[in-house]
Amino acid sequence: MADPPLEVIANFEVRRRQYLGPEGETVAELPEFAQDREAVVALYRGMIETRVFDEKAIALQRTGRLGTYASSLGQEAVSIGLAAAMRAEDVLLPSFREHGAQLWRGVAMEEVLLFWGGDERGSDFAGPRRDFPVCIPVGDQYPHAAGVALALQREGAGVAVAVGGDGSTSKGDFYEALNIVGVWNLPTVFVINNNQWAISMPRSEQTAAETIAQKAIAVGLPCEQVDGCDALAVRAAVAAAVERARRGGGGALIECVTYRLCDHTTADDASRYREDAEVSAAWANEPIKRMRAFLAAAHDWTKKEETALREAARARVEAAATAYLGTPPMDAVDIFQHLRCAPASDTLRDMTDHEAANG
Amino acid sequence: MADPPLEVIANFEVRRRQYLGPEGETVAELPEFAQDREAVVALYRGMIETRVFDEKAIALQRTGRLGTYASSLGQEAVSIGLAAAMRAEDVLLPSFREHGAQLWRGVAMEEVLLFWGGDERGSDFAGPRRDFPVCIPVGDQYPHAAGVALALQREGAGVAVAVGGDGSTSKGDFYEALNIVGVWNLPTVFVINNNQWAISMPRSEQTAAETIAQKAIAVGLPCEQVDGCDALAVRAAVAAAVERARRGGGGALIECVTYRLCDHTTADDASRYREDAEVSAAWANEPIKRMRAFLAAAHDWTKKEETALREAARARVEAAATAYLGTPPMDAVDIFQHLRCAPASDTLRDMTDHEAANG
Amino acid sequence: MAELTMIEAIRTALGRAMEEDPSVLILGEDVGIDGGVFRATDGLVQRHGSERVKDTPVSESAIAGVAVGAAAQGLRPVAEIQFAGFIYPAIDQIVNHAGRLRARTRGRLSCPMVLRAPYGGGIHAPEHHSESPEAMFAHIPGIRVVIPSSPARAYGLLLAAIRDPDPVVFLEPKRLYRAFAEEVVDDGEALPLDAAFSLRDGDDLTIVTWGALTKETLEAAELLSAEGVETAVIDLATLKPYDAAAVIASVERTGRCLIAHEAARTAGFGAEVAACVAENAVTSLIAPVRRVSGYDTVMPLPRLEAVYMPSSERIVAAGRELMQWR
Amino acid sequence: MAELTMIEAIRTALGRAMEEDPSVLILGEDVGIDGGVFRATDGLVQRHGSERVKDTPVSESAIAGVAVGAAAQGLRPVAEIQFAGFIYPAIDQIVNHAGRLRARTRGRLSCPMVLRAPYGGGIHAPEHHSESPEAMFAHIPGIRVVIPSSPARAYGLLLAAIRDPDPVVFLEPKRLYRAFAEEVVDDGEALPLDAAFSLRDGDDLTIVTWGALTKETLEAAELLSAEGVETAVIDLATLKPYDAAAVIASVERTGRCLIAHEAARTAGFGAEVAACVAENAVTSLIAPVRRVSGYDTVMPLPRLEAVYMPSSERIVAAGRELMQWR
Ligand SMILES: Cc1ncc(C[n+]2csc(CCOP(=O)(O)OP(=O)(O)O)c2C)c(N)n1
Ligand SMILES: Cc1ncc(C[n+]2csc(CCOP(=O)(O)OP(=O)(O)O)c2C)c(N)n1
Ligand SMILES: [Mg+2]
Ligand SMILES: [Mg+2]
Repeated sequence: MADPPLEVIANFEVRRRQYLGPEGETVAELPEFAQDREAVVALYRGMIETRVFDEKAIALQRTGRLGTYASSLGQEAVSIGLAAAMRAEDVLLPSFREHGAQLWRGVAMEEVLLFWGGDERGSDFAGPRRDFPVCIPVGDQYPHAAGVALALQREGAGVAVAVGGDGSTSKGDFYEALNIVGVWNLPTVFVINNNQWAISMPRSEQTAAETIAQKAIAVGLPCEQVDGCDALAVRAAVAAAVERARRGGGGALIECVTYRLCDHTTADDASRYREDAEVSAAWANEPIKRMRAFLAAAHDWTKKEETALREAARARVEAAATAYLGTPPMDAVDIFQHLRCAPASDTLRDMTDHEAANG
Repeated sequence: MADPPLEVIANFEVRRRQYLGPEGETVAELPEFAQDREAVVALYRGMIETRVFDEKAIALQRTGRLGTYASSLGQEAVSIGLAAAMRAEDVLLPSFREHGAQLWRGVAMEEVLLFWGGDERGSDFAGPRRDFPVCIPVGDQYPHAAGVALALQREGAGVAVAVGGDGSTSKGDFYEALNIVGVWNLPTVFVINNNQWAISMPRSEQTAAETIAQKAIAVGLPCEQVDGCDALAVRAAVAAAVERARRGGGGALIECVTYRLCDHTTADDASRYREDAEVSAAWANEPIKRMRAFLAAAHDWTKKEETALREAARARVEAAATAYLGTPPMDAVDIFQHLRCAPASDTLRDMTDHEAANG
Repeated sequence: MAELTMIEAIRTALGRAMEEDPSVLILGEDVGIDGGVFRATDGLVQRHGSERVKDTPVSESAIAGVAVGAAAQGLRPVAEIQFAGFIYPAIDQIVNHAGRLRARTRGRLSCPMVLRAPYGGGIHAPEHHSESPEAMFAHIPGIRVVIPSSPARAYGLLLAAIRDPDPVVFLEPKRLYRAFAEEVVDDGEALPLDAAFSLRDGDDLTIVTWGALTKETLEAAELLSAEGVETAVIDLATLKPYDAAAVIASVERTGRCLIAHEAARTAGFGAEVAACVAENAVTSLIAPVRRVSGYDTVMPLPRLEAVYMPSSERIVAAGRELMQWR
Repeated sequence: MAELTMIEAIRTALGRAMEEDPSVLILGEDVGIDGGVFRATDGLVQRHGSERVKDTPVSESAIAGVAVGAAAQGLRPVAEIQFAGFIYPAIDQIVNHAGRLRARTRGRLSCPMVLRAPYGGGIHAPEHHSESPEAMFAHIPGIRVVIPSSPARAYGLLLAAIRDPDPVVFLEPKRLYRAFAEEVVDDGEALPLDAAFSLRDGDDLTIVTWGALTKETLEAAELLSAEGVETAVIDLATLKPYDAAAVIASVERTGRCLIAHEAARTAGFGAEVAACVAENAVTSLIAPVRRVSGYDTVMPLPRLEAVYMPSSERIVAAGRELMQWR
């Protein structure tokens, strides 16, 4: 709307962060932690473990030993980068695609498998007791994150970190939560894994906004776009936001630009709606290759170390799969546990019903 | 988040429109229609009628002859400016505070009174048959407007214009609808009457965004802030957006900055939560005084014309009130009409129940 | 000891809960300086500060969702939805999260939260301000649904709801907010969340009701009594879980069961009560079960509201009908 | 003439509706090139273009709200919610607008729209993908609720729903999508929206059910028949309005009524059917009414899903129980 020249009363910009190019080359001045070999190896290990875990999970699904599963292939840098930016006392509110972040936070691989294997015990994390379980309804985790932040703010430490996809940013709950975090100055960081697709919906049809990051402008929050295939960038961006929130600076929105190299889930067939060529091209940007190249160039990463790390990951994953497959089944009456507000009598009647029919 | 200098990848700005200052003085080059005396007098007449209507409605409410009523005192320029920018074939989706727009569109004053008097017949407009009735649930009208636009787009003409308050922009439905309008390029114009309050909630606590207009950036729509006490500015801004939408240019968001000089509704007591001084100060900006001054200065508006116009408005309003008060009551069984999907037998049983109990 | 109206009793309970438990947090639209549009939270922000009494933007879904998140991390949010007609955007968060979090995490996380909302008709309110959606909530596993019918019951039930470890939808019959006052002792005593109240004894007819309609039901019972019909009146008060035993015991004694509620009839909560009787007390029935309820129509605007709302006359007429069965 | 599965029958009905009426419009998540996650809309975008088959952003509330706006202005939107577990954000638009627009404008504007959603359990789907929320919708005035139980019924009922001048919530038992095929004649013949289907005759016991559970119910009826118990099976199919007369007539004949549904018991739609019997056929009852249903628990994840879902064994057990009454 550019008829008469109108006074400009507000100005906004969106910035982008990237340290590593697709070949691991350095394209900007690195953050300090990138000098710390152990820190970088840890990020790399996290991504490798995530990918190996993913492969195993898909294999289990294909052989009927796991339910529908959402792989994070090509998006490992988001999960690992964001989790590495958090402290133990922070709280993660994951979508269904950020297994890597859960594992980094201390959720056991068996637990993740149990959940996707259709067993509630998989959400009773032995590790991060306050972290939220996977949120299947797209976007519902965002208001929870604001509520979690309210509690953490009172306690005086801790930041809530919610993560979801590009599609999730079209939900009213995303916007309502973002707005409340803005106006209440809550320590909540929203991380968006913009993997270009929401099932069959390309990013360009999800919203006319040029970037997902700019959605923060609507609520007065700071935002940033990062190369989501660059684990250094994700970690640095989320860490800056998390630490700012911890110091009372309020929330932020970080858009991580990635690509979903896999099908939406094991129940999906992406060849119905997208070109193979697009997928092949996107492989050029994938995060693991790039980090390995960086490790080799900057930290003398050796072939031997690589082999050892991959073998260790495989061993961990196999052990977890074995533990998962060996988990004794739940008792049938378990469905009545943890339902404190059904009347005792009804629950009893239900159990009796059940036994009458089954035993 | 200003650590390392990151590349700027997107830029946005919000512009503001205003032609008339608080004393009616011209502060920018006027739009063409402002030279047309009849057009300006029409805007003025619309605002006067709205205010006189409001006063009468409140008087009726205070004397027990109308239900809870939401006055638009001080915000008449929004209602009138936006309605004047629409064509007959466009569709209005009003909130509960834009009686002026409804009246301009041809809804009868008696109908508006009937609705607020608790009679469904008030939403069966004899005039603009396709316009939506008042939307009481805050923000629910916005997705309707997108749907209306879908139908109008197919027909090849017509624009949907939805109007709501600053508070309504916090609802998920506002954002979801805005996003769909953006990505589907629908002819929908969102007009926000930012009257600084949502019942007791000041604008600054509703959202941390500096302007309401910038919320459009989240969905890639154009936006503009206008002085909502300047009917010329509202009309010009909405007309530009509506005509752009009509030409296939898609939707827009127009924020009109006003002030709610009245209580929220007749059920509210604003003195509980805001300072009298703030209200008195806001009177300096009110739209009618400013338009009268402009008319006098630019179009030789006379005292005689003023008196005649006011008297005519009062007469119209009184006649409508009389018609309203004389409207014969609905039949009790009317509650079962217009409910085509209750089974005939149930409806009959219900009616029988009713008659058994009532005589 | 004081005579309080229902709205005062609610305010008193909220105040006590905030004093006795620092994790209690109030949130909602206009709950702060305005004290809520019905003044349920009047004075609380002055006493407890805006960190504990939080005005929210107009965002019902997020109000519920924020409460879920806060409740899961140790707070006890008491959230207000301004009118029940605006509670629908919150249903997703209630069904998919509040009601499930305990079960899906095997008890690791839970949701001790209360969602309060004024509900029901009869005050000549504008469109969408008079709804009775209790049946939708009563169907949701993992939550409680509570509806008080007097100031004292509102006080005790609200305290119980706030202290309960699980989510409670607390629907307040706004027609009763200022309808009458009764003695309410602010002694912190909660009422049980699964026991019905017997408001009147009688051997001829059982009427099960809840909320504001207790008034018309008791009036109807008086009128019937004048005709020699003695009516037992049960205020269900807690709809989920509900006190089936109390309903069954009474119907076993009277042999006649009438259910009165304001919501639309089809799939209203009255159906559940009727089903309970049909399952558990059918051999005691002398007469068919009968529902007097709102019709399956849209709640009319105020002019015809009285046509929609069950009146004591309609209840009496139905009672008489049942008494024809012997 | 062809043997079609339910999902094929639905696709066929959608295709025919689009051909016969240019105002029909499909919208929802992944309904275009992907053809819907269950392929209900497969091929439609190729035939009718993306102006009539519109992929939406992930915005369930707006999907319903956009449908309301479009329906009010002459289009006939058929919107898909990807799974019933994600339908809750749409409830506000359904209750407050779709169901009310005709009544509140005295017929000036109306909402001829359909909201389709796959519902129910039994396919080992992830969390939140197996819900049965039909009772919530059946309580909403001004809308219809329809649930098909076979390919042919899905075809005829969906056509009727699309042609109906009022909003219809059309819940598709996804467990049946590919469970069996039957002959479906694509002749454009709609089925009535207020008539139950009698799936089996019998004089001893009436079982009322709908959706996927018709399968277990018919199995149970076979098993009971082997024991000498002849069961009438009624597929309710349209829950709002429902065919009370069919239920009453059958119970008057058999004297025993069992209701089977997958949703949680309390305030489920089975309660409404039980209430209908208790109100209208109580004198014919030989035995108490009995509900076999999902429990009042959260729908479990797949491992324990089978425990939750009513099985033919549970139905048989309840039937035997009722047969002990004479
Ligand atoms: C509220 C809701 N609607 C629909 C779905 C079905 N669904 C699952 S994932 C998905 C797309 C999500 O896209 P995005 O947010 O980009 O996440 P991604 O899968 O790409 O990681 C949809 C529509 C759901 N789970 N929840
Ligand atoms: C969904 C919903 N929530 C709450 C309300 C109660 N309510 C009525 S008006 C209002 C404030 C609206 O503020 P705003 O949008 O700024 O409009 P204004 O009243 O200032 O014109 C509220 C909370 C409502 N009508 N609908
Ligand atoms: Mg995505
Ligand atoms: Mg306002």
